Amino acid sequence: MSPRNSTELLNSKMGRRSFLKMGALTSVGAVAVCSASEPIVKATPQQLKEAYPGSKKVKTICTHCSVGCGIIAEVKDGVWVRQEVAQEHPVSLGGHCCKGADLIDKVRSTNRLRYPTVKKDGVWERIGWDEALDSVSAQIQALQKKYGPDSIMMLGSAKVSNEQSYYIRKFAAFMGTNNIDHQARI
Amino acid sequence: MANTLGYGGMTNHLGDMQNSKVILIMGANPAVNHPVGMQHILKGKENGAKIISIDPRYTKTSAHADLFARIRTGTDIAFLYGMIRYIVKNNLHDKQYLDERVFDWESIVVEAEQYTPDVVANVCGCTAEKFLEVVKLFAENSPGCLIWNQGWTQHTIGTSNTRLGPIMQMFLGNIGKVGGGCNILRGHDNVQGASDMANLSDILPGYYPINEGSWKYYSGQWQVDYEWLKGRFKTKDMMEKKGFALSTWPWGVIDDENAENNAGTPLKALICIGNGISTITMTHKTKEALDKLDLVVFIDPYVNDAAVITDRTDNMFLLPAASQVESSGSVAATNRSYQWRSQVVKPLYEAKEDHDILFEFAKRLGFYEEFTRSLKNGKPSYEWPEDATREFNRAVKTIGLQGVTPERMKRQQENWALFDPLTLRGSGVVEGEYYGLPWPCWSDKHPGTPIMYRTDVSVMEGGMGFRAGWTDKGPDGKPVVVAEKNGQTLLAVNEPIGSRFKGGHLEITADNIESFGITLTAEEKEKVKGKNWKNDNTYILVNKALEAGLCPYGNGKARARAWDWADQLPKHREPLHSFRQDLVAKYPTFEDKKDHYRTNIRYASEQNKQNWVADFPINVVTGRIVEHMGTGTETRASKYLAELSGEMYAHIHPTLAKKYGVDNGDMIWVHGTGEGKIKVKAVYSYSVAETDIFMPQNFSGLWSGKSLVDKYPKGTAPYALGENSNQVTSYGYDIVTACPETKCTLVRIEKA
Amino acid sequence: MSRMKFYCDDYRCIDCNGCVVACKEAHEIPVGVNRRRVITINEGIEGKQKSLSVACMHCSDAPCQKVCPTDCFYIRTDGIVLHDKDKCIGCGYCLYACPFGAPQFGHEGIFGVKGVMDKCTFCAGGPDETLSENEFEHYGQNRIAEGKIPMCASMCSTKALIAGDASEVDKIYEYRTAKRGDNTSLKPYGWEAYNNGK
Amino acid sequence: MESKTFWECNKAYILTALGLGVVGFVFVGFLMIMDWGYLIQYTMHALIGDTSGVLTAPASELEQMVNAAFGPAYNSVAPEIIRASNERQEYIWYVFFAEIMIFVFLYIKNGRVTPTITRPNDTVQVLTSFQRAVIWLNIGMISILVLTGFNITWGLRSEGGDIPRILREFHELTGLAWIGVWLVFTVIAAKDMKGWRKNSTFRHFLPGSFKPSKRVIWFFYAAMGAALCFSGAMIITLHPSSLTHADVIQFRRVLLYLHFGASVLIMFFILDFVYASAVSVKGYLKGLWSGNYPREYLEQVAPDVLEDLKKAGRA
Repeated sequence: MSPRNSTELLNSKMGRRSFLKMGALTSVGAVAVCSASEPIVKATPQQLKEAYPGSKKVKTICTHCSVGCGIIAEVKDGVWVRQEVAQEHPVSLGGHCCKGADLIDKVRSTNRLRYPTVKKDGVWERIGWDEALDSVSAQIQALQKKYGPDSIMMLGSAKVSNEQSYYIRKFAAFMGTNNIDHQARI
Repeated sequence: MANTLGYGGMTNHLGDMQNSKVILIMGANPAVNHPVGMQHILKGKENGAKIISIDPRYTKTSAHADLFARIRTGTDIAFLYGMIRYIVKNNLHDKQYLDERVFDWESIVVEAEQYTPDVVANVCGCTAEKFLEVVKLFAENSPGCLIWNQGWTQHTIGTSNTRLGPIMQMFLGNIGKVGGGCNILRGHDNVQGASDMANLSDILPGYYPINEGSWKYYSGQWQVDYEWLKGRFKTKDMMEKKGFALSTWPWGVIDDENAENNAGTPLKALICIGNGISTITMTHKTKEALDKLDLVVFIDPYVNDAAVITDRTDNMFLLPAASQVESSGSVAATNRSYQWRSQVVKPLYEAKEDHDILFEFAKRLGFYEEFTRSLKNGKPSYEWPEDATREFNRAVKTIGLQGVTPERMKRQQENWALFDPLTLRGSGVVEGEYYGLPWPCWSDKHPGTPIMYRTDVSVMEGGMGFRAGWTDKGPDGKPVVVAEKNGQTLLAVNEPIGSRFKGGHLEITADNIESFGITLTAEEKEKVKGKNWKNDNTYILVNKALEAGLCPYGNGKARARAWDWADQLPKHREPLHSFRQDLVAKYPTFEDKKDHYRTNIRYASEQNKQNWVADFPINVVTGRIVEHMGTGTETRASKYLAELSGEMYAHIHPTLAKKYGVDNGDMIWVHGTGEGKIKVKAVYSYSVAETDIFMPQNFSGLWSGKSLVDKYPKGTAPYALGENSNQVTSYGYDIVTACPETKCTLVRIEKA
Repeated sequence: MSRMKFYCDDYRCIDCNGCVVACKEAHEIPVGVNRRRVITINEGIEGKQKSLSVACMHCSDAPCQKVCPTDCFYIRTDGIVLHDKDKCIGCGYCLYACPFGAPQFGHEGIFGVKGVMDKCTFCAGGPDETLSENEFEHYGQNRIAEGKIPMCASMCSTKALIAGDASEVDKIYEYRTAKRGDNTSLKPYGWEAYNNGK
Repeated sequence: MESKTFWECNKAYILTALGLGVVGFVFVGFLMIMDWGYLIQYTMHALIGDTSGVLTAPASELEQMVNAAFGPAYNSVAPEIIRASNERQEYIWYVFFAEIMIFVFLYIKNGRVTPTITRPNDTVQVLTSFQRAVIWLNIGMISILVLTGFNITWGLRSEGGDIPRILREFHELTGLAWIGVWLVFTVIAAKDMKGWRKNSTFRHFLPGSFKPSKRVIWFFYAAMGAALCFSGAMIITLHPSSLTHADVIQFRRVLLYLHFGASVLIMFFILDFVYASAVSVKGYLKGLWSGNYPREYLEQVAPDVLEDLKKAGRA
């Protein structure tokens, strides 16, 4: 780009005066006159290049509403680097609302729950997975023994996959209760 | 809806709306809740469709409608009956269609008689002229598509709404038609799938009822002994009894009277997997329940906001689950399409995938081997998620998931560019398949059913009649064989083209299959002995039926009258907290219902407790906003979405606000009919009626004017916090599904 | 000569903010800076509610360029107006000159006063080396260099926002208005109509 | 005083107003493309609190959308901003030329007064340390503001970059800090005014009394300062935000224009200050620094100041 082009603009009376008289962006004719002296910078030679060479494009489905928009995630070295446009998805045709466009935030978010946590004496404490699972399981067993299997309520999710859903239902059955429900009820 | 047509899924698909000539959107706001679905509606509009929006609010969808009618919340039935009455009176109904495919539609006409335009105007609160304009526009254009959403289901009479909607459509012959249909737009990304997979207290995967036969069938599928499984339950009765629902479980904790419905015990522990429980009504009761429980476990990628709402100080576990993009599997879109969701990245931090957490629990609870036996299916190890997909392919026969194999889904995902958005039909390597193999997909050769109940295509191309599987007993009290009423048969009169058997027929069983002109070899007969299409693991019955062009579930009539329900015909009933007390006597609600999802639910006694509207003179409509989903646990944690919509508000009409001396931007207290109260910002808006306020349901993190941000574990608080509108939503549950009443709520407001 | 243009079809825009977030997430823009925004007028008034997504319009005679004291703007041959953040001093004159409110200023300078200007780049990066890390940091993705259309338009949920060569955009507009058949093509959307007071 | 006519009393004010009027007329009439009708109406609207710039209800949906999305009436103020910021680059030299001409004229007319000092050690403290601090802070800050302001105006010469950007940020921050100094100056300008207070309330700010020609400079300095402080502070406070853009952009444009205008005009009075302190009287500058002046200096140049100090018992 030429560094002093605005000086040239200022010095070219014709261009500037015509600009002043027309005010702003009104007359197409004046624009043409104006652009004769306008600095135009040629784009750098562009060739089709990859922003993330060697990345893998993973096709997946948006996790928000039930329209089921396609998502293409560009993954490089195990990191989701960019959300691409699933232009060819037959339902969404690349479209997203603000939530879908923000899907990558799931992995970028800084306020995810990072490790098992338990509230003990009014404070949150970090614990290990094994400790958490052991403790919960033991308590479940104790409750089942004392009050029967129907003392447990399970809430499944409309956000997990069918496979997980199927196993959540199966889990409830194996726990010996029909106290299982999910968001279809709202 | 399932009780009317056979299946409860959306009948058509989103792209099909481009073929419609008129689209009636009632109790739905796709521009906000399904923005990408709106794309197809708007394209339909460009193709000449008229869009009608009926809503208590002038929504973003209404802004794109050709016609908008404002009605009072919870009066859809009166409106629909009025439409039916007009349609019949003016002879606009498709009589041939009704005769061939609908059982007892005449009683609907009789019932509709009372809903004259003036009655509709009185009940719904719109003018009779407006009503007539709507019904004319809808009835005179064909095909017409009907869209609804939670605006219909979240009522005490939600199921009546969802029955009458399809019935009205059938009067116009719009079901089973390109560009027609009843399109219920689901909420979350996999509500359809989680319902198909029966994360529900009243069914088993594939909508198998929880009776002995189904449990036996599933013990077989899970490769466990039925007796062993029965032994896991307290009693056989409890095994076959509907459990608590998402909306009613807090009452199972708080009210001891419900213990007798629940095998003598109140609820003691809650295991919540990815569920924003503050979106159900009366959050302050949920809080009370959470406070009282012995053990609470939340399994979520983000901190569940219920964990900070409760005041409990002990024994509350937060287990980090992987988010959906860190997990793979299939998800069902609103149109019954199963799409493959690939894992993008490995679970972050210490998060584990949900099924892994369950497996870990199963190990510790001592049933891991039984739990994963069918997953391995004889092999030494299993491959997640494909083996689980195969497992439900095998198990879920009722809705035809046999053909939805992981291989096909992955191939479709690979080649999704080859599908036509308008018809969802594939070409090239996926030639003939429909995108997402919308169920029923009867076999791995079947292309899926993008538009249900079509009789103008053959069964192998997705054609079918209505399901001949109404209930155990016919209206005459005898088991359904070919039940009759006034000489009317329950079986359809027509059939999908290419069907070798003419006319309607019952579902395919080993006993009746040969009566439809299908012959089985002796060996095949032996294999399927005593089986029917729903539990025949050899698929012989289904495949033979398909060969003959018959739909495995039979070819019946849709039920306009559900003879086994409290309301045989859908009836308008005023909400429990009605804005029109004068109409309560004429349209009273149900009698109190005991043991409804193990809870004793008040109906009439709540409605008659007091003149609610005298003390709570404002009607509340709650709904979603486009930036947030559910409780917003995920979306409010996103900085960009929180920036766009970071504050709870109440839309209030300036005229109403004037009455209370509330200026734009003032804080107001909203008091619900329960004890809940919230402090929100009043925002002037003309979108609400002068008697209403609107509040988004997506906020949480403030509690009656107090911030809960300190109660989050360090570094996990979302960016946007707000009052939870469900603190003020009223008591009330659907008579059949126990869906909470969120849309008809009365409140009083005062300036803060 | 082709010129890149945006067009937002107000008959289709449903105020879902998809474009806004798509842009921010793609370019990792700080909170408070909105290269693109959605405006709704007459909210809730029957028959009058309209939404529109606006960003830099990439003017042929960009006033921002005229007013910039350090001359940091340049216009590519395809009409995309870009600026050089290394030159920008954040004076804000471009904001006063811009008819569309496109230039944005985050709080990033000393004591949190406003920093250098940021605006829509039509996803064409900036003067730094194409597809370099530096370019991404300053201007976000360079999708044009990759042969892709801008993020906002490609992620528009209802395809209201169209981006591309002016003649192509025009074709889509003509097609849609012809289909709608409501003579909208006779009602030009733009400053000329505005100046005529109609 | 009683014997003076109105003209004699107010000559300085009238002449200054006339001079500014002529300059203003030339600018407004021949050089500006601002829609003055709009600006006047706008100012009236702004005074009653409506700064959005929407003066008439929109006639069409399009206009309404434009108002909501982009801000109203682009063509009334913005082209002037574009013109002004361009012309400043070029024409501000002429302004300086005119100012230097005035400078030279004053010198020729008044020359340089040189008091004869015979007793250099007999000094009187005229300026307290606070007064000196204010004066020197003002000098320092104004220098910074002028330099950093020119840094923006003449950005083209520096071609931008980090240093000019930091200087620009410094301009904003210094400007905010200068508001305090300006407040003191406003008080000084109002000192000893007729009808203000019977006795000089603000005497301790600066001893002596103003001659009209002196006071008018203080006045205009304070007034232009007010315009600069107000517009500058508002421009910084009404930080550009996409959500409020349409509501404030017209206000900001007008404010920026005010800033431009005031900054050009205040230069006259700054230059007068330079003349007065550095050239007009020998030894004045030195006293500004030390605060002490020889008694003889005061006797010859500023007897009123000495008188004041005597009354206060400081001399």
